[in-house]
Amino acid sequence: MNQAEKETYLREYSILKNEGKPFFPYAVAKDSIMAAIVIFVIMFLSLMFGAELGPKADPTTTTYVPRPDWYFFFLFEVLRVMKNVPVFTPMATIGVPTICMILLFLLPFYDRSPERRIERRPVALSAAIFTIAAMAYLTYSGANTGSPNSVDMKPPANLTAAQKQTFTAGALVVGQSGCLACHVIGSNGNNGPGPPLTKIGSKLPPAAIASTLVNPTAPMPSFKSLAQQTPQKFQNLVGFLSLLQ
Amino acid sequence: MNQAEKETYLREYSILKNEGKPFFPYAVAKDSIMAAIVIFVIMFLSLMFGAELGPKADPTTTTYVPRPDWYFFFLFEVLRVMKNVPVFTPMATIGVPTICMILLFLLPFYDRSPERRIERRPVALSAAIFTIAAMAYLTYSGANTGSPNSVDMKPPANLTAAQKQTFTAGALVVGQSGCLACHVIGSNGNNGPGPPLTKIGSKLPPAAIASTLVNPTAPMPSFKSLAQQTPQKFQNLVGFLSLLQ
Amino acid sequence: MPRLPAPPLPKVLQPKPPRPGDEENGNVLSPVEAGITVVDWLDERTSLSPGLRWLLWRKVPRGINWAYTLGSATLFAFLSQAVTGVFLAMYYRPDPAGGAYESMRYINDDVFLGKFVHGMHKWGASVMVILIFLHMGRVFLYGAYKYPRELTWIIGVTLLILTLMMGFTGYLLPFDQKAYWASVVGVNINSGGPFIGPFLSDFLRAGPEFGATTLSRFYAIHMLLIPGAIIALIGLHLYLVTKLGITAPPWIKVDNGSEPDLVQRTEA
Amino acid sequence: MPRLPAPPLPKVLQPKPPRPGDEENGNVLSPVEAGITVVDWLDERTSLSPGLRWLLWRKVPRGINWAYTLGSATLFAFLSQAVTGVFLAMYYRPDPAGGAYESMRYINDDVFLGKFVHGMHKWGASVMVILIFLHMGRVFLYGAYKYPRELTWIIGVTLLILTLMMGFTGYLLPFDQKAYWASVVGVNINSGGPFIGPFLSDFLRAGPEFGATTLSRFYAIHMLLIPGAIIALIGLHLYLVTKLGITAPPWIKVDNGSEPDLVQRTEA
Repeated sequence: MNQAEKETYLREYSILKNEGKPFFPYAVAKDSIMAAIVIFVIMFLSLMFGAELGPKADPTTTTYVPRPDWYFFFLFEVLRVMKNVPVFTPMATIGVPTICMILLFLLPFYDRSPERRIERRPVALSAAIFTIAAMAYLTYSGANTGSPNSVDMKPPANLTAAQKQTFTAGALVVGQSGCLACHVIGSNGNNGPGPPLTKIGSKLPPAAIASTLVNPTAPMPSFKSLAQQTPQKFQNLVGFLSLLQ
Repeated sequence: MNQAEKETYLREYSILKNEGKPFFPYAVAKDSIMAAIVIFVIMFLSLMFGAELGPKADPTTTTYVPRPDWYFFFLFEVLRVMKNVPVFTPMATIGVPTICMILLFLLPFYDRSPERRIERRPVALSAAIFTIAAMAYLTYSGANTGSPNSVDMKPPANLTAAQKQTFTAGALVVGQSGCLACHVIGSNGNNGPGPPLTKIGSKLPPAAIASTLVNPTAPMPSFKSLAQQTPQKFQNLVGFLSLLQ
Repeated sequence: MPRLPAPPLPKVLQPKPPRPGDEENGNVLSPVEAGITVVDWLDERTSLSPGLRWLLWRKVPRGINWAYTLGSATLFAFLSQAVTGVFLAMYYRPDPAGGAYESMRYINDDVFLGKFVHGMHKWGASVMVILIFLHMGRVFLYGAYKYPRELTWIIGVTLLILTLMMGFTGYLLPFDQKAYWASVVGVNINSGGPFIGPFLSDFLRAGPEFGATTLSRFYAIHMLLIPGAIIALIGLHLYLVTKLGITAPPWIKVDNGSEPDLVQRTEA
Repeated sequence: MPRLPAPPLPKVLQPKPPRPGDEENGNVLSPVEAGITVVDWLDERTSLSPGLRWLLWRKVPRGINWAYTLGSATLFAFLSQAVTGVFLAMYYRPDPAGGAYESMRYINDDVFLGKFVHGMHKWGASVMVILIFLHMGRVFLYGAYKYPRELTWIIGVTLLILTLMMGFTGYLLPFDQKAYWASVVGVNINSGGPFIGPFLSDFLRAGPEFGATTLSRFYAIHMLLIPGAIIALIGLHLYLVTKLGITAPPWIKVDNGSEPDLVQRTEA
């Protein structure tokens, strides 16, 4: 909008405003009715669906499928899809939502035409339809996916009881650490950019696994702080990986 | 202040204000210096005196002397003094602070003279000096008093172990329930308006004590809710009282 | 008329009651008159009347419809969340070792109307998110984010993000399985973010792992930091909405050339 | 001069850059100019400049002294309490069964600067109470509560009571012996009060006895209810102080009859 368009808008708006009704009581009445509807809908939802608590949180399980509130489904789904394309993985997680947010923030700065009628703004209209359709699709498909974090594996039968315990505990650490974002373990995780770990125990001795975890190659994060702060967890992680044969 | 006095004040004030300096930067500079002093004093106090924690709270003791923060000492002391005068007891606790607060709230409504110089307001000046002196004295003497709540009695030597336990537990309930505000037990509590309880066990059987607690005469609060919600406590209370012989 | 009313309360203490005995009820105010006196007294000190008049009797442009109530509906949903949230805070203990889940159970099972209020807070969050999206949709379709309301839009987007952060931090607090694992995953996703991602995750978890302090952290963010920011930004958003005026629907046009319209306008 | 500046950010995207190539650095703004442009842009939308000017360049009457800084010092102590309080809330667990005392121990012993911030919060409360009393003393001695500042005084007294309530509810939270017994006694004293006394006590204790929920109740009151009320009332107090002006010291008088003073005044 250039200077003339701005002044035209302000002049026309002030005429339209002068022709309007006072905020009180006309707009206030509508707002009050809407507020009553909102509170009734909330009360109705509360009475209909209540607020059931699930079982108490248990950090020692990984079988539980994480479910965010429905309005985060689309976000989870974006991340899941992005992670499956190795090129995008490094910027997958917060990168895409950050870019979307910045686009949303800057909307008034790159959409600067004076036109406000949606039927004469084809780009804006198609962007809106595309966004709504994409979010609806992502929310729907996000509602039907599994956990990006659980390692769904049973310990092999030939292990001792202590080894089985290490296996279960280590699988938990793997799940929590997000290893599956870049590695495949059995039927879990993404194939890339990291190498598959399904049989890593037969390729590397435990000491080599541990040193790789502490000093990894570039895109992989270091587990040094884990090794220093909770050595037990780190040992379980190494133990689990060396049991993958 | 009548209408003329109000208008005189407003006119003189507007002249004084016009003669003054702008808020920024003159007043802001002073305020900033004061803010820096405040934060330095707070930091200094923190570094000097720290924030020591006492032993962890233990609801099963009554030997601990309750100590509020110093700025409540005067309030505690008022209550203690008031309680020792039986006539004032019913209105002792919140009554006096409430009246003081109401007096403070309504100050601009009963002090309506236009005079603002303190040396020409003898009533206000003496009230101020009296209030400061009274609060300083009450804070000082409040800092040196014992707990209004603890029953400082040893179980008599001729009791069984179970009776001694009841005695101790019941003394705790008595302390917590504030019985000492109206009753004397041994050397504890106020003599009145309730009767002394030092030898109540030899005057009333336990059942009569229990029924008096549930259905007391007028100014005493009923312990019905205690009997219903935590019967164990109520029984300890009755047991303790019937052991006072 | 600069009528300066006497202070309302201590009538008895007034030094000179005007014309005593002259009129029978000269000193007695009817309730309505007393109300007016109190309002006058307050207004003499606060000068709030012009501000309130500006706020209430300002014009809204012609043609506004029900879609314009979505903003105030969002505000109302937020107020409902604030009230129900304070109610829940009266009972909630953010202790993972056995306080959080149990206190929510206590609210659900034992507190009078507890489950109802808990449900209102839970579903109120969804209603608020839906209302925000609908409000944003209305603003987008009407082009209401354009000059001169760019700043209002930016503050609105910030409010959207803060509301989603409320949803995220609030989701952990009941501390059931669903809440715990969703938050573990959510924080892990965060830690993969660029630049501040890892620091933000450590801040949220109060350390490199979910621990005893994590729940206090989420709770403090959920009930202190974000609500404070939201209230401040809502204030700014409303100020701008009032200052700049509510947009007219884009299809309502001023007929610049037509004489009858101009005449009509001067009549109105 | 109604110079309407271009939006600051996407310079590259502007459709028609004015006179390209005409001047070598015609498009490049110096940092100072860019700052002015941003301020202009914001001011065009918010119209905040007149308000800020009114706030900052308003006159304060002549003769004001250091005693006039006590009010803003109290405000600053409150801000310090708010910041340190949020810091403590990041770690605190209001669970009497083993969270509250332990989390305070953790803050004192393990958190970086934890004991220092805890000490600042603890001693800041005392400093704030002292400053409030000093501020009240100044207002009383100067007669500053009189017309037209009666409402400011009433709000100030309310703020004093709310601050004392903050002290009372905050005292329990570390949950050591001293805190526990002082609060038991305090709530018992409350329950002896007239009319609302027993109800207030039951509300504070979340029941007839100190129990698992009592600490949550004190915590919610300490960090949500009272701070919210304090912030709202501080806003009102400051508005009235700004609106009605800061009182002049009572010994400063206008010499009504003296000509030289009048001349001097017109000169100033």
